[in-house]
Amino acid sequence: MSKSEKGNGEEKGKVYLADLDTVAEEAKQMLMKGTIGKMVDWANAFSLWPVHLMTSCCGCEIGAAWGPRFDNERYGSLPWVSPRQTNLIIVEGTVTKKMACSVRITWDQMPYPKFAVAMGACSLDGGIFYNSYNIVRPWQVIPIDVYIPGCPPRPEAVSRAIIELQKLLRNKSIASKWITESKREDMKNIIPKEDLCGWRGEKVDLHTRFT
Amino acid sequence: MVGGEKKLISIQDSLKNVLKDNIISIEQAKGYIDVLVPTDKLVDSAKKLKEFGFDHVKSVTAVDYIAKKQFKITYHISSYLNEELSKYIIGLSTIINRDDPHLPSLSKIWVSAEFQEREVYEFFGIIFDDHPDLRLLLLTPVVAALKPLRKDFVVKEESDNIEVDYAAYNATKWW
Amino acid sequence: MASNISSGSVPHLPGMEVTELSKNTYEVYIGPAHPGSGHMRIIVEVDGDVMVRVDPDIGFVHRTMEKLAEGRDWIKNIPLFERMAILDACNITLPYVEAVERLLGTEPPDRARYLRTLLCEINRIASHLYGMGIFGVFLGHSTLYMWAFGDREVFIDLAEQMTGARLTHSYPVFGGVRRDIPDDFPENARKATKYMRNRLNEYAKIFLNNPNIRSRLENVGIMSKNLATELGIVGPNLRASGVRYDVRLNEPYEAYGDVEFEIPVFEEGDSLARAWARVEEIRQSLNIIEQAVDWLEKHPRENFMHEKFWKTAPKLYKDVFSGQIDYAGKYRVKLMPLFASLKVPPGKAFARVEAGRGEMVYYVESDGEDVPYRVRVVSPSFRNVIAFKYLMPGHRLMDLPAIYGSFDYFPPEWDR
Amino acid sequence: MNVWYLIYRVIIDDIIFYPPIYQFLIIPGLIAALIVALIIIWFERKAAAFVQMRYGPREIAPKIGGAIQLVADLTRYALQEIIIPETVDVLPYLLSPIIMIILALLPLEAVPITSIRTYYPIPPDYSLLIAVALSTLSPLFIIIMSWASNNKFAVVGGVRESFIITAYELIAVLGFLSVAAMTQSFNLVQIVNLQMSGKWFGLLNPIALLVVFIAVLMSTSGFPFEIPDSESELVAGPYTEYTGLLYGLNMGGAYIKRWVFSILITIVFLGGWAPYRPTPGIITGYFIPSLIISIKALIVMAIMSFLRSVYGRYRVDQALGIAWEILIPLTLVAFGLGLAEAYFGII
Repeated sequence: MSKSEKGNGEEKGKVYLADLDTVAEEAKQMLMKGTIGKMVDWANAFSLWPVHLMTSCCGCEIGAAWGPRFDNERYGSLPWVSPRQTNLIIVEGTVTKKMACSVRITWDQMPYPKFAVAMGACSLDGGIFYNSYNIVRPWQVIPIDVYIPGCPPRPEAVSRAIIELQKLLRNKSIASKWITESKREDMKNIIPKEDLCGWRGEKVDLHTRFT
Repeated sequence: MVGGEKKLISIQDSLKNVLKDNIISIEQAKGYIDVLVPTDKLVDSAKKLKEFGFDHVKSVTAVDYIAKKQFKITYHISSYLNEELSKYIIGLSTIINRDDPHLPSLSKIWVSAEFQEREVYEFFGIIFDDHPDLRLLLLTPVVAALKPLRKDFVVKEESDNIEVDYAAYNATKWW
Repeated sequence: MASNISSGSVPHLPGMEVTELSKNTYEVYIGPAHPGSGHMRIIVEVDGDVMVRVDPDIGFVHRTMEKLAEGRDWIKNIPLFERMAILDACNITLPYVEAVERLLGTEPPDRARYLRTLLCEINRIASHLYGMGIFGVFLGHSTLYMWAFGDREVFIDLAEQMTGARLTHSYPVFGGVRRDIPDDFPENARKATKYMRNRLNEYAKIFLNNPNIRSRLENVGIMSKNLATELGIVGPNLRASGVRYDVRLNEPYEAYGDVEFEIPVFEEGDSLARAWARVEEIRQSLNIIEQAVDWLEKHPRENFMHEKFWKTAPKLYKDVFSGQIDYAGKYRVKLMPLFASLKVPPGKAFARVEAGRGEMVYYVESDGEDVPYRVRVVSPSFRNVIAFKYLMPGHRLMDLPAIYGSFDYFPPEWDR
Repeated sequence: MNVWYLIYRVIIDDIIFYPPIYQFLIIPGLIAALIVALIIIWFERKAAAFVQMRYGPREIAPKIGGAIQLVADLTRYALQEIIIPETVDVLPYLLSPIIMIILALLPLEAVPITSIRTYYPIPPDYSLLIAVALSTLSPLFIIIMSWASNNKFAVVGGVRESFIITAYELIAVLGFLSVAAMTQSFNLVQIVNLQMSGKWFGLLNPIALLVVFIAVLMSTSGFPFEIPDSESELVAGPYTEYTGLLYGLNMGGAYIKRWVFSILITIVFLGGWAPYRPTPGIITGYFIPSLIISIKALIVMAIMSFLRSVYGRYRVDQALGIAWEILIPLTLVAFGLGLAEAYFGII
């Protein structure tokens, strides 16, 4: 009842029983404090499914990292096909200006809680292509949690990144934090999507979040 | 090697026979034979070379001679089906004006040149007339407008001390 | 956004222009973040279940190598070009090295030629296995993917013993190679070839002769000899269509004139033939590896670098090769100091080699400076991409992965 | 008689072991299906890993080989954000996964899992027919789901699904009915009783078993018929737009469908509770036979899952060709074989 008059003229004349948004928010806060928060962290730590998003040549080592010799499926991580069902992006090396838009859209299509790993020297600061005219740094496109240096990083390093992310999840409980907050603080350093996707010459509005 | 040299000379002779007075100059470069023809006779020469047996294009190369104000376009062609010709690579080149770069497209003659001509178009801004599908291939329109492979587009120089200005990165909108 | 950009002569972009579709068709965008595409996009117009127009939209991994090469020292361009296809690193950089060698007028010594051949073939096997693995997963056959990637590790290990790096070897340098093989290498190489021969039979059992996979691949994506020639297809895909063209055969480079091998040629030109062509090529590469290893074992260690560069070698190199220090393969590799200030005489050079996916072509132009004036790279994948446009229409949508995978795509290579 | 004992009896007899509830929710219903999904998905990943020279899921619980991997996955799905895209048709989009999962479980209400009369959920006279008929309902909601998603990949996946259900339904129904022709009865209890002597119909009529097995693979999009959600061209098929809990329901629905069919196969072809003869009493008459059926069905499902590591997937027109040109004649042969066996009194 309390917040039913949100001020928009369109919403006059509608009767609100309660503001579902605030109620849902409060319920979330309550849920996440106890064991459920811990469960979320635990489940996310052992179920880090990277989305199939190949941005550059480090993809070779990603293939090897989930291959038989290095087998990252041991940590419960399974490469999955569709962004809607995954919770991890691994940015494999250079992100070009043409690809940046796709990376961003894929990130937006994924449900919270979601994490990002940037792989390779190119994703740190351009690497060998630091003076190229067609690249962006991945940290300008999506917020990154773990960086893997190397050009290309060995598959062991990818496994290490998965373990580091698991540690972050278990010790700092970032998964449950993001569910309650529904957004990330470090998004403010990111190039806005209109700039990333502006070259497509179309009105890009893929803001599909329901909350 | 001596036999090879002889053969090269003989292929030069047969090229001269095929192209006759289309040739401005013919020169043995390292690894290929550079045949320079005038722009208006490019299509004619290409047709003759195709009949002679050169059936595909390996590379369409444009070089920007900014000092001379001209582009040199080279079609590196060779043969798959003719085993004798497949040992040679012919560079069919022509020189065009840098200010108004126009060139007849050869992708009707060699389909394998289609994508490569599109690529040259976007990197140099060279327009291929009669190209069936002249669109951008690799770049976004914003980057392609810079015509990046021309010599007057300069990237940041390489240096041993990489300076990273994060504030500048955040401040600039890249496109 | 688009309005304030002075786009000039740049009217439109694949996939972004408004095209009128006929009544019963729809467009499917496969990629770039799509499980069946990798780093590219294929815009497919589908009528019912049949593709009527296919438009490859590439360039998502264009890292501007040609431009960057114009601003870097000659030697520093080798690691740069390697990033095109790090899984096939030696083959990819070799034509650049050869072209520059032609300009310099330096011929590598025999040992270097054999070492390069050895690494090229190891890389070729690794690259074919990678392609086959990806092909397997496109058809839903995850076991082949895993097997191929597991067996690829064997050859990556060999390359690592040889050069010290898993993928980015930077092995061939102007006038020779970076270092010699360790002492136990021939033994390991023979073990690996023996193992791989057995495995290839198992691949045939589970994948190529599997009735399920055969029915997916037979008579799909048939590319006739003439079409393949017309489109300028390269590599195993060309030879699967019945064209007997291989740079190793037509213009032998390095040690390929001295070793014995066959070029497998298939007449069918369908996806299955392209898959078989790779398997047979792996067999031939195993033969070449064995021959090269035999040669290297028979001949004593000598300098693996052209005299001109060897003269400036660090003392450590010379000590090792005069027998004063045991060769362990563990010391830090240093490049010859001459490379740092190398200036290449003016001229134009063109070089081609047969890389894993096909013919790799470099055009190098020098104006006598310490950086190249122009380097033009045409990679095999770039010449294969045109096939999608002309080959796919008429097939069903589910044939797209079967054709696409059979060409052994690798977008970073064709985007450079 | 104390009160607690009465309440205990009521809970046990009238609630837990009340046949509709027991079969729908406990064994072989929802709870058993969840446990089975846990085991089967783990087995699927582990078996594939074994063939592929890997470990598979392990680090989550190293001592038991990562067997609780699915718990983590499900928990993550259940507590992930649910994205509802602006373009979807909200009501069908939300409801169809739930309805699908209920309808997928519904055939279990028609299947008697013991020969004791008091534990039939419904009168078993036409139970085979009813079970098969109910099993054809849930695929409709996959089509609704794909349509409501308003996504090209989903729609194409839905179209493929509809092609395939029309093909497999006929095969599955005819395949099951060939047994009815043998026994001249639709009564599942009678069918199982006839198999008590060890002459399982799977052995007497292997063609029918094979045909039904393949039809089940097709209907539940198992390899080599994983066509509606074939990932290499349609990202996740009809489920492309689903996130979180809803996607979990979808995946659960697919497994439950396969589970229900496995139970039907077990009862019809593999002797049901066959070596065991139920005697009156809750444990001996109801619990143990249901357990036997579940274990047999689990083995059937394990075989289905293992095919993933051997086969790729067929093209949609090839799968339909296999269905219409090979399997349907084969089904008729199976039907004829059943009639012939009944005529010569082999049963």
